[in-house]
Amino acid sequence: MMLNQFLLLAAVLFCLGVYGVLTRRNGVLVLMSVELILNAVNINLVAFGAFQDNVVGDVFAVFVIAVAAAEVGVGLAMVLLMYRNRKSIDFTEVDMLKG
Amino acid sequence: MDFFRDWGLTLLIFAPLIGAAVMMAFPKTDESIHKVLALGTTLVTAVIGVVLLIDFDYDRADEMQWAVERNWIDIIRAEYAVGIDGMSLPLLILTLLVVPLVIIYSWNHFPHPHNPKAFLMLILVLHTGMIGSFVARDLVLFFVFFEVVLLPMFFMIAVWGGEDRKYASLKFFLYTLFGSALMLVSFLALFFLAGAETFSIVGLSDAVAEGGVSRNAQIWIFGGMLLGFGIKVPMFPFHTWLPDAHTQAPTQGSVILAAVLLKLGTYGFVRIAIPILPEAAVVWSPVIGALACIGIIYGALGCLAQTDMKRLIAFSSVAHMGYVMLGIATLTDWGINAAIFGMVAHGLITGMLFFVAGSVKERYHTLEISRLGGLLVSAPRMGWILGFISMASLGLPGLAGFWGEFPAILAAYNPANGVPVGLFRFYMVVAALGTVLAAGYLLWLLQRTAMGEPSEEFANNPEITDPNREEWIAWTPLLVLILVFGLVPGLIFNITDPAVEANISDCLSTDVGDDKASFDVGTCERDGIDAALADLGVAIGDGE
Amino acid sequence: MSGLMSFLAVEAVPDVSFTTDANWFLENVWIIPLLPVLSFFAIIFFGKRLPQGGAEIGIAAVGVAFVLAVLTNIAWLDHRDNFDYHDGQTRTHSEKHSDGDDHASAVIDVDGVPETVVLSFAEEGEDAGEESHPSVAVVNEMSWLTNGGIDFKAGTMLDGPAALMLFVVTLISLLVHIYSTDYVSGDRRYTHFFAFLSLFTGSMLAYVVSHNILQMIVTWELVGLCSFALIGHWWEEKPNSDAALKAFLTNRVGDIGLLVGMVILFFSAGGTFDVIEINEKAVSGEISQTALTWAAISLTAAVMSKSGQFVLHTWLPDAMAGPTPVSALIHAATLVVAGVFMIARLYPVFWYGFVIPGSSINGLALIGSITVVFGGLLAFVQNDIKKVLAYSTVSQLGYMVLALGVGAWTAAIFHLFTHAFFKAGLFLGSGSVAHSVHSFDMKNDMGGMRKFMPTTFKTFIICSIALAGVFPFAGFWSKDEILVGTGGFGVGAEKANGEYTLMLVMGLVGAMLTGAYMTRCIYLTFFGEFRGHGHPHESGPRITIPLIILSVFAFGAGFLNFPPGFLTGDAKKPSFWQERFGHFVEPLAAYFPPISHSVPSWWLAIIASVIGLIGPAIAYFYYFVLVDRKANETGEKLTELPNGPTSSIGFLKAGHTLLVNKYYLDHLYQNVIVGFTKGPLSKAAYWFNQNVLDGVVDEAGRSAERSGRFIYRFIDQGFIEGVVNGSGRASSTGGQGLRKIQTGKVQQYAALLFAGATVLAGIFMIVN
Amino acid sequence: MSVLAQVANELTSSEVDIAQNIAFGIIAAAMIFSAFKTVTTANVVHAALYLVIVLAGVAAIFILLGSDFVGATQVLVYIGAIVVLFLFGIMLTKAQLGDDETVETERRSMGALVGVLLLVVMGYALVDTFENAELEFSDPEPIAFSEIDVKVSDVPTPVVDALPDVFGDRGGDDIVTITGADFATLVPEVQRRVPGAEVFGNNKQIADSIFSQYIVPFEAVSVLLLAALIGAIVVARKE
Repeated sequence: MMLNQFLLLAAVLFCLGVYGVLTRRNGVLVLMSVELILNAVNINLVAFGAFQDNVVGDVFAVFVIAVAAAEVGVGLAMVLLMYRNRKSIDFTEVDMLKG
Repeated sequence: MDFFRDWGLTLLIFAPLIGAAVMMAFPKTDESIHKVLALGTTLVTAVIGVVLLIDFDYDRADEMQWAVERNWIDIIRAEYAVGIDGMSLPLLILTLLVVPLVIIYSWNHFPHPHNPKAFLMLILVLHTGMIGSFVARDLVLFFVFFEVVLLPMFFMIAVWGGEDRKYASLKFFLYTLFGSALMLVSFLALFFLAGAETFSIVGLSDAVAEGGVSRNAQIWIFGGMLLGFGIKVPMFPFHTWLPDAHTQAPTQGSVILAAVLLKLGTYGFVRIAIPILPEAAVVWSPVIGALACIGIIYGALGCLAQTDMKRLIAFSSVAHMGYVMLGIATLTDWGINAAIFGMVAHGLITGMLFFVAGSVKERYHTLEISRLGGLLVSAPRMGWILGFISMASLGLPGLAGFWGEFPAILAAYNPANGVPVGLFRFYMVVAALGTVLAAGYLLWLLQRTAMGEPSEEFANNPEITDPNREEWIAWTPLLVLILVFGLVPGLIFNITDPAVEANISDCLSTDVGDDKASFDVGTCERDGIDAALADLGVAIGDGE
Repeated sequence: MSGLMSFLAVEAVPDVSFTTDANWFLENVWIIPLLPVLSFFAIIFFGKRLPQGGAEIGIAAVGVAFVLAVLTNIAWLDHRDNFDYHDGQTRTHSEKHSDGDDHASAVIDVDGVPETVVLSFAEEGEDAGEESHPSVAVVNEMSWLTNGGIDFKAGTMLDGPAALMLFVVTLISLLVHIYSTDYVSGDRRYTHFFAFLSLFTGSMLAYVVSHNILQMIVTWELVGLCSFALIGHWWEEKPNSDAALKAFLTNRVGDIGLLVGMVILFFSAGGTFDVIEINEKAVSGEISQTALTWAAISLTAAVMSKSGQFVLHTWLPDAMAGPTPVSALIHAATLVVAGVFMIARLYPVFWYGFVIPGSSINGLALIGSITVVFGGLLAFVQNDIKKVLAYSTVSQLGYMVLALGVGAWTAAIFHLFTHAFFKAGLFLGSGSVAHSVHSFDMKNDMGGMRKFMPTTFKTFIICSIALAGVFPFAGFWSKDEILVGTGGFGVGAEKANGEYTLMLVMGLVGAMLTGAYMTRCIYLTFFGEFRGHGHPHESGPRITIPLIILSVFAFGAGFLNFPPGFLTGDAKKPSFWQERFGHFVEPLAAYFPPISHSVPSWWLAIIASVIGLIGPAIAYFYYFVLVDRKANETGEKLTELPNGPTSSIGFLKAGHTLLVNKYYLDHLYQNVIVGFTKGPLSKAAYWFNQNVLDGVVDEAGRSAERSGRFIYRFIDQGFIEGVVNGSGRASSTGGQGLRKIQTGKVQQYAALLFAGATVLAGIFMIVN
Repeated sequence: MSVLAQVANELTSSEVDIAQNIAFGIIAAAMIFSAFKTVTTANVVHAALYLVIVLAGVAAIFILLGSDFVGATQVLVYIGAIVVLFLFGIMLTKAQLGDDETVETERRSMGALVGVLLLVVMGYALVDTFENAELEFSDPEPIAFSEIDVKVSDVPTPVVDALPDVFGDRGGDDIVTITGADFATLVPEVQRRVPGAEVFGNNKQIADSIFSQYIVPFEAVSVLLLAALIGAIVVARKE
């Protein structure tokens, strides 16, 4: 197998994830798109691990999964909070960062 | 001692970060804990600085001491290489001195919106960046620290600044970021073109000296660095971020900005740009000299037009850094020694001026020069301090400022081989003219703020008092050092000279001229003088 | 060319120019300046807590310094006469000059045998034994700073002029200190006054014993700083701080010349600051003529500002805003003579730079002679007694510069010496009067003071006579020596350094003016009816005793340098009691040019005395006879004739107006130069900064933002069927300036982030 | 013994390669389709379910790459926990079940542009950089072997060829004993074809790495998880 086929697959997933992050209004869907991105990264990690013939990639993939779990937990908590405060989880309405 | 030789600098760099991390653990309501922690951390670094001063081998000031080299990012050949030599020691010590003093000064003077925790943590992060920049011997490492400095400063201005802080901070940030982008491009170009597979300054210097980079490429690369460092200095015409940043920054930010941050640019020139690319330095030096001279005159004129005390001081920085740049442009021992002395002196003096301006602002709630007056009556000691530092700032001999100016002027008379002599003599006269203007704006400032009777608005105002305890503690070391360095300039010159000679003269003499440029006596020297004087178009009869 | 011939008779000079092996006092002369400097810090930090407010520290320090200075001088006399040189170390100038023939002073081989030209000066003018005992500087140095791999020293150098100045400065300063305890008692800043008085003294002392030009620059500026602080002592009033600023800034203008000149000397002497080395190289011709000329011109600019020479003198009268003791100190012994002393110190530079020997005019002499006359004229129209004295100082400094310009080095230093006493006496005397009437205005607040203040009156008269140069007071001897030294009309036999006829004429005119304006001043102050208010009375002993001491010196100081041939002996060969001053003060070493000394002329002395008396006579007639008579007739308190010549005769009136306006120089400086720089020029520069430079930056930011918005809209409208909805419009129209980019939309940020990263990555790929 | 390793036991390496490639193609196609639907579908619940397919595909890819442990973790954590969390999130925020056209912003073209640009750049970079990089799986290290009796017919040919002493002179016996000493003489590729050899994936190495070399990140991640746990509670709880 070629290394590239995995990497390209990951790239496609990544870009789809980016697309999702940029276009989705629903907070939960944005988080899902983020998961896509993280998974793309994981594929890369594992593929490179296999390519280099060591386990570092695997180890970090595991870490990323753990971090992703934490991220989803906090992210969903925030979405819930937002929902409770504004009765909506539309990200386009979140513009408190405006200068 | 061996422990410090191996770990001292690393400890120095990361101690503030550790301090900041510890501070993070405490809630922000415990202000006193944060103050003690921050002060303690900086004092620890200061103590390491003292150990360094004691352990430093002054006979070998031209060599890197306490040097450490470790692999860092192998894939791009970046190393964790740090060390101290005579050129960086004065600036490092200046940093280690100023930051604790700033924290002491802040003790009860936190600017609006208060929040000491965040404020002090930013200062500590800034501290790491500044220390790192002065000890780094690897371009990537240097760049990282150089950039680390940027963000805390941005937040300091943007959060704790004056009314127009958003504009000022953004301008500061974008301007300097633009500069560092160019700088990074230059570094990368150097790395790829030199093909030395290293980012170490010495390694690149050797690679360039061996002819790894074409002359044209060198000139372009130097141009990039000139912009990058020049913006930080700031050099005319890239200085416009400075008055805004200074005016809007809180006092502490202004002090650190003036005392240390501006030096990163000039330090970059003497540590990186010139040693690596001496040939290009010779080509660019007339341009640097011209910009420096314009800066001197222009900064002084800008000062004369100011109505705000802090803005005036900010503009005076442009003029003073002009002398530093002029010294650098000469590419001689004298000039670069003067530049380093000038950096330290400017750090002490302008830092002090900003301190005083901050305290004046706190008492008068304004810095409008026309509304001030009679400081010597209302707060005599403060007035005397202002007088003292004004004198130091205008380059009065016997105080530190003079030793940054005069040797630079002196060096301009006889720049390095390959640099146009007649042009630099013209620069010399312009720079000397600048000293008059400097006296003009500073004394004028002194007259309008300190002398005379206080205006009705502020007469008998109980708020206007002499310096309080924190201010005395923070100011005394600076004032004493201004005097001591003025009387015994050898304290700095003797340290910097061997290092400058090793770093700059050597590379210049091998690359540019046959022999050292500055001090060769003999016929050629005198012919040079005559020829140059004749160049100026004045023929003098023998009088017979 | 007979003058040239005699000039060529150069004397034997020793190879060694300095020694480090001498009397303890000569070696450790650094203690003398150090004492007042330490006293400065002591007074600043502890003065307020002491019963006398710090004055006692200052007096003690300066007193000890004075005693040390006297001892040093005694040691110097001994050193000068008895220093034993090692054998075989004498070398002649001719040897040195044989390779440096670009100087006018080059040896011309008269008889074909150079040795015959090398006639020792001692053979002609001094005891034969003098030849092996020339004045040799005592040097004591230590490392100061390293630069360019060279260790630069700081240290002291003591020779004749330095020893002399130590004595003069400490003496005058001590008297001024004592005087001030009464004069400024009860002042709001009594302690600070004494602190800066001490520092002032210390800086000047350090200046005169400076061993290198770098040290000279440092102390020169310190002297300027102290004058700034003291002139602006009463800074609450704006005119005083203005005067202080003016003094400092004018001096700074001259300092451009100082810096440039010193830099030229440094490099042309091969990278040394050492005074002796520079001088030696100038003498031996190692420094090129061009460099010397440029250095001399630059340094002359510094002298012009510091020593109040014409066109840059305007700060000096304004400096009268300071307390009177300070004026006395500035004018007699410190600030203004610093410039003169610098010429004396670096005399070879000027000597060769301006080609003084054998010429009849040069820049230095010209400036001096103009100052003599123009300064003297200005003194006539002043109503403020101190300003009269200030312009008098300008004029007298002109004499010194003139003397140096014509090669009469010894005469210049001698005049500096005598002038110090009588001018200090005059200033302190005027202060004594003003202290009693609380004003300096002669016309409105003085008159008839001789009745109230007899001691002050007497000392003032003595000092005035000395200033006017009446035989046998001090001023006579020194002024006469200067006039002889010019060699105008061929006086001074063939021993003059040149033939400076114009200078001689100007000097004579100056002598006439001096007597006249002092007569006017004395009449207005001490004679006629009292025109002021209150009840004036004689000052206390702390004021009068210094006056008496100074008037004694004003009378007797001239006797130190009787011209050779006076009363007894040959005019070409001074006997043991003649020309002692010159003998001890003038260096006779390799670092000093081979100047020659004019032979005194009886005729000139008599003519000068007569001319010098004509002026006072006219003034006497005008004031004491005409004005007095008119006053008696009308019964008014007159100070001038109501229809005097200056108001009735056209060109005199014009001249009067010109003088009252001080030749309009102040207008030029204040309104034209300073006004232009401070006003339009700086405003223009700032406008340029704000609108052009900053404008470019802001414009760059704005256009970046605009183009970003443009692209954004383009993409929006190009790719979406539909309209930009509300939030899109909000993002494109919100905010001002660069802030507009921040819409606050998280996703838009993310889009920018990714797009930016992509573009960067793409660029990196292409580059790579 | 992993499924794949068992399959691999039976096939030669080129045969394996083809099989793997086919598997990869199928999985990848499914993943890309599902991922596309995840980010485009108007139905929130559908999006979550498509995400499950993608995540499962990722797990399959991991296994294909020989990282069984990561694959297992992926299934457990992602599909088992995270997706459930998402579904909870959808329900708690009362998302519209069924199609909801408002989930998409108006910036679709911009997103598409950015995504495509990114893909082009990354794709180019990858193709340019790793054009010929091939994945070669080293054989997992056998960790234990005890004496075993095997049926000769069960033993793959390479093993028989490699152990002539054991198999050569067996005298028609159908059962032979392979000792630990015999096993140790084999090269790893052959070792793992010995029936009954306990050949594992890289689990042991992963464990070793995590608890020695990467202990600090591991601890950091555990603290992070704890922090996230507490943080999520703090953020989401009602005041």
